[in-house]
Amino acid sequence: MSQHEKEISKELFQPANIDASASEEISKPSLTYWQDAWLRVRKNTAAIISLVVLILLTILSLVGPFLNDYDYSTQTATHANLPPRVQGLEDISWLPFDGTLTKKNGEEYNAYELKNATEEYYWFGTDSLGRDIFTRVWKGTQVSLYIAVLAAVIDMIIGVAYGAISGYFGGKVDTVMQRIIEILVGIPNLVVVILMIIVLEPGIVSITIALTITGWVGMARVVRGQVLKFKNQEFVLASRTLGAGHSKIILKHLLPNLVGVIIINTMFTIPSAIFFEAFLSFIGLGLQDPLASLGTLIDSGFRTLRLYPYQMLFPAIVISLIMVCFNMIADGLRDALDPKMRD
Amino acid sequence: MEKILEVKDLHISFHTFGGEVQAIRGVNFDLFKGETLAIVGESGSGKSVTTKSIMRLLPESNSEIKKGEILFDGKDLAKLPNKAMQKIRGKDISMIFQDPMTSLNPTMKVGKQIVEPITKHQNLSKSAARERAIDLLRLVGIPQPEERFNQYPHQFSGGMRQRVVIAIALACNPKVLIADEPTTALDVTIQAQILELMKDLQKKIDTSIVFITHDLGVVANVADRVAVMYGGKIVEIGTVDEVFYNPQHPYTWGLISSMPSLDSEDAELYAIPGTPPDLLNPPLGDAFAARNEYAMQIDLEQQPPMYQVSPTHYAATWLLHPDAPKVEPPIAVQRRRRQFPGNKEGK
Amino acid sequence: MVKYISQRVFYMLVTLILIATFTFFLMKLIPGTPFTNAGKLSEAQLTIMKDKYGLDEPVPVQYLTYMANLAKGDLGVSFQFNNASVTDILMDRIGPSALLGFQAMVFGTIIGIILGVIGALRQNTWVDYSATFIAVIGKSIPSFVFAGLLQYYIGVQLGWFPVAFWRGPEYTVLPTIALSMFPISIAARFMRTEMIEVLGSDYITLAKAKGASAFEVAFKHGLRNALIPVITVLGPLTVSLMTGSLVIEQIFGIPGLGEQFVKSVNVNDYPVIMGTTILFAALFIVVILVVDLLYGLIDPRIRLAGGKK
Amino acid sequence: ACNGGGDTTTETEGDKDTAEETVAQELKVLETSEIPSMDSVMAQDAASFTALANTMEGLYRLDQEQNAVPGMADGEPEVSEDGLVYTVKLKEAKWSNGDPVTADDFVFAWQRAIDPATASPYGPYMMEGKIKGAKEITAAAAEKKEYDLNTLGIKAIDEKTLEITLEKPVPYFESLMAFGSFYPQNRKFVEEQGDKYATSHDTLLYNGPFVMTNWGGTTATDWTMGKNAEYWDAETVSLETIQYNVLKDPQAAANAYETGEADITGKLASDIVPQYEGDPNLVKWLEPTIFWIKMNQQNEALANENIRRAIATAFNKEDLATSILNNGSVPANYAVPAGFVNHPDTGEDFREANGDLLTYNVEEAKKLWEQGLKELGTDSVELVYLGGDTETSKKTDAYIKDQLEKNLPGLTIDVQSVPFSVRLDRDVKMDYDLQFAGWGPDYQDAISFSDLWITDGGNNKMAYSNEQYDKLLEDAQYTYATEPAKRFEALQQAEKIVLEEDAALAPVYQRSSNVLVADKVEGFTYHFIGPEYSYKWVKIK
Amino acid sequence: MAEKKLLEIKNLKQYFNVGKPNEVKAVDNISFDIYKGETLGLVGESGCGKSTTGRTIIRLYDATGGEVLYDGVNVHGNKSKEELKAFNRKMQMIFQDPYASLNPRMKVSDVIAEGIDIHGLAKTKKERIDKVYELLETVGLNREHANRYPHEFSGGQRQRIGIARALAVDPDFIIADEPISALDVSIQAQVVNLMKKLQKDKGLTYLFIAHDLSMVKYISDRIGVMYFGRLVELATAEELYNNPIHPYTQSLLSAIPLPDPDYERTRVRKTYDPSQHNYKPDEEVEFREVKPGHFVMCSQAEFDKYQKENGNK
Ligand SMILES: Nc1ncnc2c1ncn2[C@@H]1O[C@H](COP(=O)(O)OP(=O)(O)OP(=O)(O)O)[C@@H](O)[C@H]1O
Ligand SMILES: Nc1ncnc2c1ncn2[C@@H]1O[C@H](COP(=O)(O)OP(=O)(O)OP(=O)(O)O)[C@@H](O)[C@H]1O
Ligand SMILES: [Mg+2]
Ligand SMILES: [Mg+2]
Repeated sequence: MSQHEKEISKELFQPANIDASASEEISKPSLTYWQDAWLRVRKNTAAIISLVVLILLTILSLVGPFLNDYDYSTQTATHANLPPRVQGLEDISWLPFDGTLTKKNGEEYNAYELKNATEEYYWFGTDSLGRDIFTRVWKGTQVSLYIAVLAAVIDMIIGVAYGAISGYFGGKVDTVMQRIIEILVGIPNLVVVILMIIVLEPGIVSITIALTITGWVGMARVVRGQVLKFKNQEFVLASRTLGAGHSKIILKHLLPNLVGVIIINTMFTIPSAIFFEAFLSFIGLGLQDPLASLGTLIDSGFRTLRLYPYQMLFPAIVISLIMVCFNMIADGLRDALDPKMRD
Repeated sequence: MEKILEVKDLHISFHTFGGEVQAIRGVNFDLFKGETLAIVGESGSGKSVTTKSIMRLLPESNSEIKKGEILFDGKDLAKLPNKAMQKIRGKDISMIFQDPMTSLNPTMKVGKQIVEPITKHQNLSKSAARERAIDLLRLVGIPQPEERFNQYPHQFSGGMRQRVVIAIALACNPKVLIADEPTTALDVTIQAQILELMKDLQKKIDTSIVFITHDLGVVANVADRVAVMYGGKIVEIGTVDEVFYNPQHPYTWGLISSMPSLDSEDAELYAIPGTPPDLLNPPLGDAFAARNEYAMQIDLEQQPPMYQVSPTHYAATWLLHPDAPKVEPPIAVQRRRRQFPGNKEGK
Repeated sequence: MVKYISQRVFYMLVTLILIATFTFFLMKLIPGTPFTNAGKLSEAQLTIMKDKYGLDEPVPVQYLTYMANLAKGDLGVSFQFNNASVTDILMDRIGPSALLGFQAMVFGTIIGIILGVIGALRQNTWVDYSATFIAVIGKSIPSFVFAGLLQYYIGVQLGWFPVAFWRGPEYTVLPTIALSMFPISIAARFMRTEMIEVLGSDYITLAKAKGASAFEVAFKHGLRNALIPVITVLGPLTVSLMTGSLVIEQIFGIPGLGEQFVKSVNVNDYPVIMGTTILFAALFIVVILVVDLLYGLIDPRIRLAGGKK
Repeated sequence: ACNGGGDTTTETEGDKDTAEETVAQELKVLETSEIPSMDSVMAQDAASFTALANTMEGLYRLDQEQNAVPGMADGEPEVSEDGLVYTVKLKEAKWSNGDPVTADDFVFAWQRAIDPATASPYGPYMMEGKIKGAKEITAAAAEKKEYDLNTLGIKAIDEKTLEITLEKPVPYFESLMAFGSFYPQNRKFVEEQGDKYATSHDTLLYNGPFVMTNWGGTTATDWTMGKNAEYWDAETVSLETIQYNVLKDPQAAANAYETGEADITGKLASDIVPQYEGDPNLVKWLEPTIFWIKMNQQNEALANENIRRAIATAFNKEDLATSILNNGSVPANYAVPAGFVNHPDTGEDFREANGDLLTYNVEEAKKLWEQGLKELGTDSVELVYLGGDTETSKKTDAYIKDQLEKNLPGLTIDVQSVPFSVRLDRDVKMDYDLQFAGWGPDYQDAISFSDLWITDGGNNKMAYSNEQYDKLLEDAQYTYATEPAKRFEALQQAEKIVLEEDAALAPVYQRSSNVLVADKVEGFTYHFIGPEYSYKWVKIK
Repeated sequence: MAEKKLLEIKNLKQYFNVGKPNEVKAVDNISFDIYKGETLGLVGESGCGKSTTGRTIIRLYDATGGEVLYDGVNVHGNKSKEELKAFNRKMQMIFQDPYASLNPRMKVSDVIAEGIDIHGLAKTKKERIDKVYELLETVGLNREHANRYPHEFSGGQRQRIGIARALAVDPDFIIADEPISALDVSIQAQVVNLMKKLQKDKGLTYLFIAHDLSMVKYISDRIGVMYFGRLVELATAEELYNNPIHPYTQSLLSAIPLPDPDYERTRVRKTYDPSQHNYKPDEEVEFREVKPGHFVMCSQAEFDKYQKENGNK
């Protein structure tokens, strides 16, 4: 240590005249909340991969229907129930793209030859009306993505607002609003939906209305719970002492802090909504043929699962992929948006 | 005096989104048998990280002991495998945390929580462990311990909960007790009780205590020796009298001057300006330089070494360099220096 | 406590009556008669039949009659089942549905919790990702698909369990698994989130400081605390599982409620629709109450405070 | 020759003696529905009638060839000149409790069936217009007037003789008498049981080949039948027990069959059938059930015959049946099914003479369409197509929509798939343009189909009206009531009018039934009307 | 000290869960005045009702009973929206937890400007941001901080942002609920200095709630001591520290550790047990003025005793 000392020149012991206030400066670049969140999301590989996959799926849902020579509604009765067949992949026997089917007794046969369709290449096969499943899957993806977005929007608008109001005002308001939810849940969906069939034209509008009626209940519950927790936080009290109105407190102070929970809960609503749509379509309130959604494709594919497994397989893969991606992104977002505030 | 724990040149980093946080940047200290070493310092200076690293309780996912040794019982805790470490935790070294409200499991009966380390580390029968736990409750001054044994934490007041936490920590008569701000969350009156209790127990079982706090009043009350931390380093260490009456480091000065005393007059309090250093990009020189009105050029360029002030007193500031100009410490420090026995006698 | 519960029961009754009322009028708006062959019957015969079942009265009168009978505990008789008492039908059918739902719930919760805890302990590793993946798949694919696959691969191909019917414990295995996919995924996702939260708390650090290992800490100290929020979600789910799933019951030939209810709506079997609705709603409300009381069991802080704060 | 009875001591011995019967005479059957009613008077659906047919017996019973053969009736009845009064002698038959089956049991059951207090959902429908006095009793009750059950055309002359009076001659009397609504009921037993009657296996009495040995009531999803030792023809019956299970999911039924959980599945859904293509155990038969598109002539466009004919001939039924349904169903170019009724003299099928009436012909259809549009003075027509919500119906609807829109330019079809009850309601209100519907008969006579299209008929509901048609039906029912051949030809004539002349209806296909029957089962019997299957003749190999 | 009463608190009561088994009398019948320009300290153990008192005064809770007069007007009476807004401008609050009291999703500029927006104190965007800059500088922060989010700041800086938020509406009276207890010693001084400076510059009046008694003494003119929802002693800071009368105050003072090892070695702690008063059931225990300006909660007998003791002094 003493040797070390000697090497230091005396000039260094001049006062440095530090401007103390300068140390108030924050060295980190000024990031907005969302920039910061984005930085965190970006570090989350799973979320980023999922985002890319989801974007790809969305693009595919838009361009997919134009990628081959078929369209989603053309029926070719003679080509019904053809298995998948892809140019170039058809000779690779372990891939399910060779256009062959197996009989119950284990005998394999080329369905395309049998049906005189050797010129055709239905990449994902055809359905029982001889429609091309590949284009139908992407058409269906469009619808299901729409439903996903719709469900999310309904959840966010009605569910969040309802839950926030119920939790924020508490007391009698809360009691009444919670009873209303119980009643809504208690009235059988099926009865309501059948009534709607009578009143409404089937289609996207009806789906929207049906989803609007009860789709948001879960979200309302969760948001209410969170609002109860947050409404006594000091920053809310501070706003109240400043004279802020209720709506301002809810919109500016409470909701932005619920983003994490809202995102996670939305992820639970989306798959239910997608299959609720399938159910609606099935009983005649939803999409009308030839339109399809992933939900309806799975539904009808399921019926012939044993014979033509591919009819359900492809939509099921796409829907799983979408859901896995949504969830990974949601997880990433949640982690990014809820920084442990103290670190 | 017998050294029970030696921390040598400890460096610890966290890997975070922002980059590597160099939370501990070369910490050295010894702990002697039966003494109380207080560690004071600003929030974020690395007190908790230091002590948690002794217990090896840092999150495994993003923390890393980059360098250094933690010698205990001839073993280097920094390199001990997990299994072996589990045997030491709660038995040889135990810990008390700041918030008694959150450090007890709310869904487990208090008695069970005390029994846990006993059965874990000592071959006692269930009933014997229970006896021991009740004894402990009695020892830390909880009335009707038999009844309390079967209650849940929420049925205890804050002070009583902290006593329970202490009872847990003492369950196996540890050689080292680490208390991380054990009284910060408590009222003054309860704080006083807890401090008395700890001092009392220390005498009884002769353990060594590492006591973290940022309340200098508490330090003055409990400590034999004091270590002052700043920016991931110990900047001053010495006996309680040396640090309180003859502080050397400008940060210690600032700390002492910013405390109002009950008899001080209305003069403005001294406030250390600015904010603590960002440990993501620790400064080149003295970490305190940017907030130090006594800073010199060299503070900006080189980290100061530890200068020995007395056999028990060290401080890391260039002001102790022979070439450094003599500076007048703040009034409050000057006043204290007058009280210091060493100064009264003259150097 | 007694006061709290009795107040809750009062609210429950009000809610039930409202649900019954709404359902009654909505149901009456559905076109058609409860007579399956109404298309074939002559006007005169329809008149006789409506008269016999009181369907010729104005709907509000029918409603009052129904509510009066309901107050006496009389749920009426079924049309589709040749005047069998609705109470008997429900009693007959709720058993299998409830048992199945309960088993699925227990099985699903246990598996889900294990997945969730493992995910939390091994956060952001491949273990965690796989657990998440399983959970997401369980949620994204409807349970009837699992049911179909299980029935074929496990039941027909491997022959490990009976493919269908309701004759004993081994018959419940496949439907239970199929039905539990959803609770598994819900429990796993919520458990993971909660567990991560709990694992970061002070008492967990203290438990570690006592020398406990990570798994010990997670299960002995973490589980119960993380369970509390999970229960809120799983509670209402239990009801929907226990009241039966149409498709699962059809696929496995289980004499349950779900399948029965759908049919009742389709054939306008008013008394059965009403009876089932009331049963569902009552169960739902009771379960919410039970969940609240369960909190107390799991969380001693609530137990003494006397119900919800 | 199983005589039943005997002491317990000899029973084991007896088993050894009949060592020829090495296989257990046990059958496992899948049903697609619970039994809604075991009270023959209250039954109204196939499942109930099937269970009843196997445990009960009316004056007649359907045999393996779909013929009605005497059951409780002892030989052929005596019929009055005008064909209105039937005098029937009863066999020496017993109820399962040993009571004899008497004429009064029939009187009791029939009166119960028509009694407004019973409010039977099907009895009056089956009797009205056929049994004398039935319509009047119902009408009186509906107007809250007095009525007398004894005015119903059934009388017990003595213990074993029954006199039945009809309202008009009923050429299909035997077939009618085989129907469940006309079964006898043991007066004493039923009155004793009161409300409890037919609520479980032990509140029932049987006079048929089997007895319920275990049935928990209408909601039971499994039940068993055992051989009825008291049955008059017990020696024909081989099966000792039949174990029934309800399994509504078609794929699950196939799975259960494959694992040996069932020897006979219920009717397979069309999606499942192709899996068993070529399987010898797949039993396939053409049902007398036709699906067609009803065209509501209240719609301006559909009031135009050319338009209707164009629609009826513009879709490829062949492709639909073979490629899309792919379950053995056949394209229908007719309104009375094939393989259902035969000419009373020649024995040739109803279809033989009438042949195909509205066949697929795009070219022709296009021409008619253009002409029709010209007549309407428009170049586009939009029609609401009411369809069912089952998978098969949806598939069919989608196919037809596609075909029609493709082949008939300017046509837009708005398919609305609705649940059955909604469709029924809209049918009654005639709130549709096109409706996909089906019809199955209740008795084995062409009129079961023909009288659907009488002007303002209860099932017409498409505003179809043709005087000539009405006249032919009038003739068939009254004028030629006792001249079966003329009557038959009149009905054939009527079919030509409704399809060939008026193109009032667009027939689509005649359904086929598919059932998996295990190898070991011999003598499996299905029926076209009333009950679906009989197990009286089934034997396990 | 100006003798004008700015605030009069009369028999204030705040009960929670009224009528339920878990009823809490968080504030039970307390009365005191706050003079214009002074700092009144409020101390007491955790849960004794300090925060509740502050929050009830500012109307975050509706009082169960009693009144709060601000400049002679009852804050808790029925008020129009406008009147309420006016109160909100005159009275402000600084909160204990620098982390929980700033909305993590709002920019600092928006946090500070919230009051400006609500009360329409700025006409243009420019005026608004200028005010924010001014306030930031007032509390010793930089303009650049306006666009940042709370999580980027240290505890002390956050607390200063909280102060700037309160100052934005130009209040006369500020309730500071433990504004420093969550802060580091070295940073506590920053905040306390700032508060003192602002008081001098703007003539503010403070209700300063804390349990760090040395800081309270340093900043307060007068100090009230609370115990279980009741005010047990009220006197000037000097008087209270030098001459604590109520046994609870004595025990509280004797428990404070000082940063002075020599003193600590000799400090003797007194304990307080409420039963030591031995009040008889019919004894009226009320707030009595033992010395001019020095009030103590006591019975008549105790009052006589205290007066004698203090008279003797
Ligand atoms: N898990 C972690 N991940 C990242 N950084 C961490 C983590 N734990 C601590 N740090 C960083 O390490 C540094 C030292 O923290 P430490 O908790 O030891 O401070 P402290 O002195 O105990 O402060 P306090 O008085 O607030 O308890 C801080 O800069 C902190 O941000
Ligand atoms: N909203 C509320 N509902 C029910 N009880 C409450 C509520 N707020 C406070 N209390 C209770 O009132 C009492 C006084 O609480 P208060 O927060 O005023 O204490 P305090 O003196 O500020 O304590 P601390 O020093 O811990 O902040 C406590 O017993 C508390 O539990
Ligand atoms: Mg710390
Ligand atoms: Mg407080």
